Amino acid sequence: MKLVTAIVRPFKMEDVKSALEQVGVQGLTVSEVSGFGRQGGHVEVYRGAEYVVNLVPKVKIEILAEDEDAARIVDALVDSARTDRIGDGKVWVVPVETVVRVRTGERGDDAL
Amino acid sequence: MKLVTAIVRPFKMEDVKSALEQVGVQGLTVSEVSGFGRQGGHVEVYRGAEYVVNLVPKVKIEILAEDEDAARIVDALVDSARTDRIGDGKVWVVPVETVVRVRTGERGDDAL
Amino acid sequence: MKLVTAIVRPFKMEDVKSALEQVGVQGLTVSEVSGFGRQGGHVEVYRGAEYVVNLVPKVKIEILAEDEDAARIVDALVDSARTDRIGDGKVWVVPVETVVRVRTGERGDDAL
Amino acid sequence: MEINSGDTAWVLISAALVMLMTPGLALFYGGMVRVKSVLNMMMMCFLALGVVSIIWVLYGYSLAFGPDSGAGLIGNFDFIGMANTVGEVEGTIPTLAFVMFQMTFGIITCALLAGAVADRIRTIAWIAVIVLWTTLVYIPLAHWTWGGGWIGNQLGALDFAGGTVVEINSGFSALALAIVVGQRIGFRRDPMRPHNLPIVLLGAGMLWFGWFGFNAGSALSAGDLAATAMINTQVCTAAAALAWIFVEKIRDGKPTTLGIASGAISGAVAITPSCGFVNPMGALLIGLAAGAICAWAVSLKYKLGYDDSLDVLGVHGIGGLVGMIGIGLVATTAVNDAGGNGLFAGGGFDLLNKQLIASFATMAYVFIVTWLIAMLIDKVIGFRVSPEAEVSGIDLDQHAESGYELTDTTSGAFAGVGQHGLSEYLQQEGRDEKHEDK
Amino acid sequence: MEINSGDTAWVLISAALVMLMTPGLALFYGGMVRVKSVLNMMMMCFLALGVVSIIWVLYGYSLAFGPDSGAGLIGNFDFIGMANTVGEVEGTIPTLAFVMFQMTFGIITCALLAGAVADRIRTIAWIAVIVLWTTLVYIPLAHWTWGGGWIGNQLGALDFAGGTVVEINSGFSALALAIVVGQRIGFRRDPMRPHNLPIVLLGAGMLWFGWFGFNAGSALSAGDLAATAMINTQVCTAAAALAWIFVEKIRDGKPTTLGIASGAISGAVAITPSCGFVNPMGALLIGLAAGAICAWAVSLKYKLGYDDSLDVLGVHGIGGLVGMIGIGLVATTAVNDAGGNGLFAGGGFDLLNKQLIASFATMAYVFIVTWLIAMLIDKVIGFRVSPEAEVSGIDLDQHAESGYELTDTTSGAFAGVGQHGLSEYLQQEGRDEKHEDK
Amino acid sequence: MEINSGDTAWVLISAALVMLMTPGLALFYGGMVRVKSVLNMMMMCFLALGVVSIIWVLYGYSLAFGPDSGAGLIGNFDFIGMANTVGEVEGTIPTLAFVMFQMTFGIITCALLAGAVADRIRTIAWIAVIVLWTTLVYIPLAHWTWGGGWIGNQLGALDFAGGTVVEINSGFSALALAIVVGQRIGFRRDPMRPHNLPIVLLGAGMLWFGWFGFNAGSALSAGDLAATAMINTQVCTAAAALAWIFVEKIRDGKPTTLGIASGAISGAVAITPSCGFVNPMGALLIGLAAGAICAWAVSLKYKLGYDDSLDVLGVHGIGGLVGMIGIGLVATTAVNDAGGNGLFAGGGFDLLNKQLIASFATMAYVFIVTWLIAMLIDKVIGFRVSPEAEVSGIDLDQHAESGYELTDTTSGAFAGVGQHGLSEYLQQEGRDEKHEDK
Ligand SMILES: Nc1ncnc2c1ncn2[C@@H]1O[C@H](COP(=O)(O)OP(=O)(O)O)[C@@H](O)[C@H]1O
Ligand SMILES: Nc1ncnc2c1ncn2[C@@H]1O[C@H](COP(=O)(O)OP(=O)(O)O)[C@@H](O)[C@H]1O
Ligand SMILES: Nc1ncnc2c1ncn2[C@@H]1O[C@H](COP(=O)(O)OP(=O)(O)O)[C@@H](O)[C@H]1O
Repeated sequence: MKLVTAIVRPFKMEDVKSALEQVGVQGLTVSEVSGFGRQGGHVEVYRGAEYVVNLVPKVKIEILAEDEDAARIVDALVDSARTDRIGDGKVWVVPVETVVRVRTGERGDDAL
Repeated sequence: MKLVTAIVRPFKMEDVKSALEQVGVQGLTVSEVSGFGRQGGHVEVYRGAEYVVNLVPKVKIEILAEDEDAARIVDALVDSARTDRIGDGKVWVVPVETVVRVRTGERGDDAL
Repeated sequence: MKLVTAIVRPFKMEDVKSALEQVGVQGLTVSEVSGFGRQGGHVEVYRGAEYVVNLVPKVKIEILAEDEDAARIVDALVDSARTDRIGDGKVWVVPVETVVRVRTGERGDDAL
Repeated sequence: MEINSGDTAWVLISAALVMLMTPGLALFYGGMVRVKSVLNMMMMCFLALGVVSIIWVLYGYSLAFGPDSGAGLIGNFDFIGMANTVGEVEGTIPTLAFVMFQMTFGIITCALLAGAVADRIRTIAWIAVIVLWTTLVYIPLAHWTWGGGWIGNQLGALDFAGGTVVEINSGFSALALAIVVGQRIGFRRDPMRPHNLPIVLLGAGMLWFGWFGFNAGSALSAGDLAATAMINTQVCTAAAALAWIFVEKIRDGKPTTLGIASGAISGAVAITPSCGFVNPMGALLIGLAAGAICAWAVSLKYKLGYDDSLDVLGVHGIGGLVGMIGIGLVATTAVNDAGGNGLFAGGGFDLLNKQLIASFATMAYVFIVTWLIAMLIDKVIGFRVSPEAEVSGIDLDQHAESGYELTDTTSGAFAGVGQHGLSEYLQQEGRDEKHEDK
Repeated sequence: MEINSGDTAWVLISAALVMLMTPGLALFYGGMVRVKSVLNMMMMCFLALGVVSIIWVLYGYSLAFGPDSGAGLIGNFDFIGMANTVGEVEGTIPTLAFVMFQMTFGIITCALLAGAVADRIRTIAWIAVIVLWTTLVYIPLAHWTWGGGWIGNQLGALDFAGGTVVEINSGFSALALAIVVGQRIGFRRDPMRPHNLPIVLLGAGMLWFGWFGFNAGSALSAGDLAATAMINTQVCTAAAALAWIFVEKIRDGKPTTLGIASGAISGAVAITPSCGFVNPMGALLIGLAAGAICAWAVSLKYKLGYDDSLDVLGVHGIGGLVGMIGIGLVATTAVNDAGGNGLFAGGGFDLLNKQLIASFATMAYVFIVTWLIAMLIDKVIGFRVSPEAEVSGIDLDQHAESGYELTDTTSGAFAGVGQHGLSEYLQQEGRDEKHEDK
Repeated sequence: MEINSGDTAWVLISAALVMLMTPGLALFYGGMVRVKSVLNMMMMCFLALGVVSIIWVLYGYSLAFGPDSGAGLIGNFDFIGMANTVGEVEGTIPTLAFVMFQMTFGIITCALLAGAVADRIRTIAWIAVIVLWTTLVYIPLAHWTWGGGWIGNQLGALDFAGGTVVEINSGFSALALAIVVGQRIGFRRDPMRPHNLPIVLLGAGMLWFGWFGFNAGSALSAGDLAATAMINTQVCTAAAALAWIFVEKIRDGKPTTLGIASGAISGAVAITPSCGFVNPMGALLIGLAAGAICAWAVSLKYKLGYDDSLDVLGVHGIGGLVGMIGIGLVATTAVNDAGGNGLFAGGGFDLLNKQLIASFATMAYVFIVTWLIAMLIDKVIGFRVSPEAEVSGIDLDQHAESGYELTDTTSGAFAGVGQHGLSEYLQQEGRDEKHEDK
């Protein structure tokens, strides 16, 4: 089992979701995060003082996947989230030892 | 060392917390996430237009644990978070190489 | 590749960020979490009823790093986030199998 | 008498101010509940605003202020549907201005009850409460005190702007309601902290502002009595705000913003019956008493186990009592010939007795009748939403809405237009357009 | 005539109330948009407040209320720059009180248009809309109906407080604007849920409150007519609020808070032209009709494809029509000698015809002229922000601000003072100090 | 003289409007601070509302408006505890109406100071500021200008509604306070962005609304002068709002909502002394100047290093100066016989000189006395909360509350009722019930 994690631009979620559905992903967990990286932040102005906010809103997607599906999911994520501009984000894969579905207690691939 | 992660229903937190305390968990980290899965979302209505919101509020719990405790923690999580209805969530375990307690610099099991 | 995760006090972020920049970290992802542990929570009062809120606001930092950099990053995190008072947080390291930069599709160390 | 334009301007703006108190209350109460039920609380207030207005012009004003139909208990049907009111004069103002002013009192009093049943009752049951309670409790009481009924005319108890009709009434009606409806799930276990204190304070500010119309407007003229009522309102409200946080500082260690807001309301409540009968120093005393006593009273519910969620009894019931009794103590005819002298002003126990009789009669009547109404509604309609709905939030269950949507990141991707009615069509359209967009 | 202090007090406070409607609208609309564009929406309202005020004293009042310059179409320049107004009297109030009162009408009407173009237009284009539209649409219309122009004087249609000038005008102008500006990205695909419903309800409460000044203030005196207008406003608003959620309950299964707020506004809109000509039962009927019809009208945009984002047409345009036609049906001279008798009051079709003519003339004029203005602005300045800016949020793009910063955890670490102007200096300073701090 | 009901209605409602400014300010300021200190800011405003009200009726009114006790510096004790005021008449209104109206000025002026010390001072120290500063600074100043003291009577400088007493006073007192209290931790390093701009704009709207009572109410009658003051207030506020964002557009590239709100306030400030002495075109000029100058003035603090956190000096101090000087330039007796002619109205330098003298005297007096008071309080009580408390949030430290609880997900599980007092009992109860629930 693998845990595929992606950090992507919020406004690409629509595309990412469609792409994931096409490679058979049926569940995932989303959270709001802030990214810091090459992509510059934005500028805000308050009473004449200008501030650079270097954190960029990003969405983190976590998907538990069977070993053999992980690669396809990574590809789907990378393809669908890409805009070719700095700040598109990262995708990474971590090995998972156990997965349990709480409702049934099923383990491993059945838990997905 | 293991990192046990659970996605559970917010309103089960009370039970989950008690169950974890009973198996000796003394610390954990909680975050708010949104889940997408078999469980349907809810419907909202605005000026006659109806929307389905497919993201369901969930709570993510992360617990660093010694290798030998992980299984018991997983069981406690699964038992206490279960409602037998779709949407109860997932629990998974990932191997961890190093853990450090910031305050003391202690590593490994001592860091918990 | 490694994923270094740290849970730290929000108000130490300034120092943590500087320390990370000094060991060459160029990107990271931040999220808001709540911690439960030895550190007590705070008390709130509403119309004479007193409540203990046991969750403490913390910041979670995730950094993808090359294998050889991970240790240095961990040290930088631990040093900079320390206040020597209970509640300073944890740092842990998890092995990562694949990392992809979405923008370019680069993998592994090039993706950072 | 002839219409006086200054008096009319004052009563009209006062009516507008009192109307604004109900949206103010919606914020005051709405901010105090948990985030998952803020809309339901505000809805209850706005429903009172809607339904009571209609009741009032249809038959409420007539029954409350129409000529007494006999025993000093209720008015008659002379003004039904606003008959015989258009173009008429009441004192120095148009009758319709008076009707409007009094209407707003009925609205806010009813809306106050919502605080006792926060987070847990079905909207349809709440509408039933509005209709039955306004008809059977509020309207008779308004008649008793101001409409020519027994409290005002026979007994001669003093109540300038609604210590009985509004405050004691809402407080003890709320108690009956809270008892019948039962506790929120998690009462005394979960914190249930206010979800938005800045809007609580805003609501308190709006109530404070509106209360000038409530109290000083009750003079029904723009002269000395209105000015006296107004400054008394300010002084008493301020004193009670400070007294409440002083108690907090002593008891809990810290003064809270919820405390200063609650204290202010308790003071405005206590000066409501008394503002036209006492001088500013009297108002100061009443305020100190009201703030301190109400700060203590709000914890009773935990001891006694009724879940008067936002303390309608503790603030309005008890505060109203303080004000009614305060008249019996510090009222003085130096301020208002039509008033009386309280115990400390050398008037003996006479006035105090009357005040107590009026207060207890009100408490008894409203508690019993509201309890009966509530039992009836619970039997016939049923008050409570399902436990799941209550836990996951009444806003979604009763209104299919949620109060805030402060993150905009993923709403597009994981939401779609629904299946219902019009929406079916929209979904179709939406999909097409979506593809065009790409 | 002489100045009457009561009438003056009433008109002054009414002007203040109507001014408050624009901040109220800023909340009502601001809460309804997504979190990323709340500030832009509020900015549009505050810009109307700023720019229209200046236009009004420079030439707006003169062209609208100056002596007719001939054909009943526009006033003259007698009052340019407030010449010949200081110290003058209009009826029983100072002329400047009248100027001020009328100014606030121009402001809110213009601000209403912002609802049609939420989330997507450049601030500079909006300022152009304010200037051109106020000059070429609002001012002539105000003259036609109230300033001695053809609708008020020749035709003799009735419009007490702005059914044509304010409501139909804003509704149909909004439609033209929405058509030219085009749909928001994601229209009919994304939910675009209101981001903060409590402030929507607060805004609705403020509008309701302000509307008493709008309608009852239009009597320009504090007497019977003002009282009648006020209670009618209350009854109609309340009835429409209930009618709207009744439709929702039937159609969608649940009454919503956005619905009760929207319904209230639709009722206040419908009673605007009629409040001085009908009795409270007439107001009740108009309210029920307005709430039900507008609840249905707001879904038209999805069918027809124009993105009148916050339903200015559905609520103000249609609600205004209901009110104008309602006069033709239920108006009665029993309430106001200067009014007329509608169809149901035995007046035949005469009044109804006039009302229809005034309404359609308004619809046609404002739609066409606003469409031309909008096309011009789109050509010369360009309405839309870039798609990226629209998606990531117009607040940042147009104002370099974001509405809320509710978490304080990391803002210090990942933000710094900028590179621009003064800031360069600050950064320098900041860095130094930062090192000192450690 | 006799009481005039129209004038009384106007002054009473004006007093209510000015009272509302303080809750409005609580939002305006509360939205501008960081989320962790919103409640403390609102608390400071509400404390001013509470404490100053009590001071005013006890001795404040007497010292400010009682017969001069000699040198034109302070009143006497004739009206102590509201003695000799009940039932009396002042001009054409009841004395208590005047007392009430003036009280609200003292409240808001004091509350303004809170902006200078945001996020960092102990509540007990703030209460000391309220008491000492009101007594030693505000009350004498009110006497000097309006209560028969030297500025109003001997010097003959013009100040219609408080350019010296309210605006210059609060601005320069704030400066002294900010200097003594010292900078917030992170000043010039962290952004400290406003946490809730919609409530800042709401607060600005409420202030704008209330300012009509402040300025036009200061006419103390409902006639021509009130109308003039009101339209001038509107025009100047609007012009300054636009001028401020124009400066922003040029300097920073974007107009901001905080800017338009701040500009509006700066305009309202500048027209405060001048509204009864200039015509609308004069008001327009003053507004343009005030908006532009204050937009520039607010950045001074970064250069000079005092942390006047929310720019009380930059907006009120400087705006007040603009208004006072503006009188010396554009005032005209065409508007008000009791006024004067400024430089541009052919009056020469005479009036301008008086205005400058009054302004500088005020600046000097209030800065010095406030500085002394602040030093005293810092020595005896101590201003600052601990650095940890400041960093983690003053709301929790001083009030044991947090502003918002917008997620309801885990509050039940990780929170429990506390150990203190009553709570011990609750916990017991709570636990039992919790087990029952399962
Ligand atoms: N080393 C890292 N570890 C964790 N997250 C990272 C790392 N580097 C970048 N990120 C995340 O990826 C996002 C995009 O990175 P950025 O450097 O801005 O652009 P790009 O990936 O296109 O080069 C960042 O906002 C951050 O959330
Ligand atoms: N493949 C997955 N990867 C990550 N999280 C998942 C995955 N599938 C489900 N989840 C999480 O688990 C929650 C429950 O899943 P769901 O399919 O609704 O019910 P159940 O687990 O009972 O079958 C989801 O809301 C989501 O947060
Ligand atoms: N076993 C654990 N698993 C995950 N996170 C933990 C664990 N223990 C502690 N934490 C996190 O670390 C934070 C600090 O822990 P705490 O026990 O309060 O202090 P310390 O680490 O200094 O002993 C907690 O608030 C929580 O976020």
